[in-house]
Amino acid sequence: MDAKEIIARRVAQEIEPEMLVNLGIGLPSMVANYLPKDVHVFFQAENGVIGLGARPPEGMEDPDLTDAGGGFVTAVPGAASIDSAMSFGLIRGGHLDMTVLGGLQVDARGYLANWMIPGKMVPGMGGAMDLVAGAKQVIVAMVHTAKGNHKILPECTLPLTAARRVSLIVTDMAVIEPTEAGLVLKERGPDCSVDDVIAATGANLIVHGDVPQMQIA
Amino acid sequence: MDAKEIIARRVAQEIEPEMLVNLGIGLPSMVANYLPKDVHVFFQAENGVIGLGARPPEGMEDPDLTDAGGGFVTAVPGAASIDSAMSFGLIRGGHLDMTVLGGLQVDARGYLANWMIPGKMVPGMGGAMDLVAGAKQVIVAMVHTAKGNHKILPECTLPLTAARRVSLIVTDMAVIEPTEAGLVLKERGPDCSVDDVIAATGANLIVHGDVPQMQIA
Amino acid sequence: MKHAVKPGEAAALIPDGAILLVGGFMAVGSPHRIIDALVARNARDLTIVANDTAMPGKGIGKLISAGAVKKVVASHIGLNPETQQKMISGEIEVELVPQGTLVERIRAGGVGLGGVLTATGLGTPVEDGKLTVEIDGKTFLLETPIKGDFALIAARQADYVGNLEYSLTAHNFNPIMALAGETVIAEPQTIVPVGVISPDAVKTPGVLVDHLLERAH
Amino acid sequence: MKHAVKPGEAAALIPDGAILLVGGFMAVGSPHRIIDALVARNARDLTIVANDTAMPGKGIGKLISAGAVKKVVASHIGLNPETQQKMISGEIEVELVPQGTLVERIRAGGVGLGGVLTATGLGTPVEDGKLTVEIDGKTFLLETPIKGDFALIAARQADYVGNLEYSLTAHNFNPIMALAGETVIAEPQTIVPVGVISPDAVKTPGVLVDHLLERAH
Repeated sequence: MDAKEIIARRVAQEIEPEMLVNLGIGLPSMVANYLPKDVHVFFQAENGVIGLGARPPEGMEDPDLTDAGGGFVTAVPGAASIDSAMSFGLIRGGHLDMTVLGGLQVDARGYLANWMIPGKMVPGMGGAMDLVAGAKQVIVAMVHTAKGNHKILPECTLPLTAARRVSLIVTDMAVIEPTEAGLVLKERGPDCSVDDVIAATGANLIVHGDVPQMQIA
Repeated sequence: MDAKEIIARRVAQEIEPEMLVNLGIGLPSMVANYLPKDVHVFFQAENGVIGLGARPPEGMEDPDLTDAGGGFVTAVPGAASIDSAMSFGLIRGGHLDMTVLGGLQVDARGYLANWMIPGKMVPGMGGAMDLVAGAKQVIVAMVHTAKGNHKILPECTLPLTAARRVSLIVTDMAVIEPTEAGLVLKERGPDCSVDDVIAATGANLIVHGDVPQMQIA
Repeated sequence: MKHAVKPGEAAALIPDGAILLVGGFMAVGSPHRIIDALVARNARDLTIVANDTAMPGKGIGKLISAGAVKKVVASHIGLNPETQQKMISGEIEVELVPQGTLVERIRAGGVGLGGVLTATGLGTPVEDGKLTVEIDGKTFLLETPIKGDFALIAARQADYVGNLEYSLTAHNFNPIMALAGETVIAEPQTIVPVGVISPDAVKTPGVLVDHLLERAH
Repeated sequence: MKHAVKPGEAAALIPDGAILLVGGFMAVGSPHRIIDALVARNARDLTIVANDTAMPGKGIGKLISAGAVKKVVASHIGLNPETQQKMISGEIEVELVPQGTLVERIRAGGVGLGGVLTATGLGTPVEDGKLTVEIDGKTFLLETPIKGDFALIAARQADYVGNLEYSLTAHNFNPIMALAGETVIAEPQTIVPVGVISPDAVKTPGVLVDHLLERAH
């Protein structure tokens, strides 16, 4: 199982029935594939629909029905079209139960940086700042290290996405919960020891007793 | 012709084709009756419709289609249902071309008081403050004096509706335009002399040359 | 999928002392069966945020008559003499808010804004005790958000997941209040299967609605 | 009743240097024929306010490629490398705004708010140079309104008086921008007689729309 699948499968376990969930583009969008069939949730695409569905059948694509990445999608029965004011009203007003976002860095405070590398990548924040500031739960889904470099650091060196502590960090090596006291190691990845995780993490990790391994199918 | 009809007929002349107009309840609502047939405008009822129409035929009243006074109305072809946020967004955002409101007092600055008599009548401002603050043109339609007392005063003694100069005051005795320099008498009512108007007005009136008589059918 | 609740069950969810956002404009578009159930269960000390208190014997007026209300936040109470009497006698506290400001304050609460700046109310008693902010030489009042423990709203039609449609002037405050209640209870005239309401026709996404009142018998 | 204009006539209304609010999200729900006509008339020095600049050869991307744009206010430019190159070379000034803040700023411009307070952007570069306001111990950024000389919007369907309906994720910024353009030009896919669109289906009342683009041939 590759790193991304591990992460997507583990994040999927955090989703509870009847939630309204926003999945970022890229890795986070894979989470939808691993949701148990009996867990009914509505996915929001912030560009304008609640009840985002899978890719449409060939030849049935509608240019007026895409996800936030611009790809053709479907709408599930019970879907609602929303304009950008309603879409971000839901996000900023605390109506979105969970957002799953990629990360460039997360720090010991649980602050996320995921939108900009000064001098290199300035794509704009899109909806990321609103999502992190407003969603009830913010889950960061990312590989634990980037080409051997730490992504979990004492303090983010990249510009923050929001000065708000995220709810959970899920990587291929660990599940980490940022708390007032610091980053708590909740689970270790498949075939990872606690020492492996600590070595791959730039920030201090709080370890309480035995740390269980992720249970992923 | 009674005082109210004079006022309503004269205000109707201010309305131009394609305007969006809000008529207050009571006397202002009579203005719709005197609009020339060839002048097409949309009337807004701030409780939720653009394209307010006349009373419905007997037995065809819809409890979900009323005006701001709670009376049954119709909607004209091309009408739009609007919620309160859109309704007042139109009013406050400068999209309403004209509002016609009743008045308790107007003063030399052109400020209107029309929502409260302390210790006596405290109904609430409803939408009046938004209308006076936001509409492109604010026309005050009222009888010139109340039981012999001046309603046009040097300064309002009642709480203001807004600290904004209204566009025009139309009474049974005069058409008065508030300006930076003061209240300018533009027209006199049927069978009124300029001296009659001045005597019935508590604030100073600016009179330029001959003041024509209102031309109402 | 929502479960339909009976009026008595809805009323039982609402404790004495709760802050209720109640849809409607002069009893048009108000949740009448929930109101009746609140009166039947002898609710007390409610704070009612609504455009108005209708008139005695109608809509919110029934809650006023029943002595269920401690405080009213409204734009207009002029057509309900009972509300005025109880205000004068000190039984009910009344906060009068311009209608457009009221809807923007509720929307701000619902979409997570910390406040909005408006010109409405400047130079009037509405300004008392409020912060003013100057932007580019123009002065605005800072108006703060309003949220409710419950939003009690009326709708034309719901589907099984709670998507709502509204009718004509019965929209009024309902779609906005649906954003700002901690718990949202909707009273639709009809309930239809998922798919009957097109995504484009949905005015309130079902994810905002916690409980649907069963259809009227 | 509106007159339908040809794309070239629409483009001729828009002078060089104008501030344009342009609907769309990654070219979905953008006014494509108006954009093509602006490119054809060799428009220059435009300020574009939009969610994004799409990609080269699509939607707003065509204006970027054509050198028609002096400034971009957007939440995301990541999928258009030309915009990024022109930003780095100094040819185009780019103001990045969180997506939810962008739509609220445009709405504020449209509904006459002097500004809104938001938590989005706090502790990030978005905060730079902005006023912060503390309310009940919580800090918010003060974000100011955005208005356009023109709003160029796309719609699913219009009627002869300009009432608009939108489709699925092609709503996005269009209904909000329709409030905030000094002149609003709408490009509907179809135009139908008055009465075909029910008042309850209208998302943008025709009174907001100044010009309708003729239907595509």
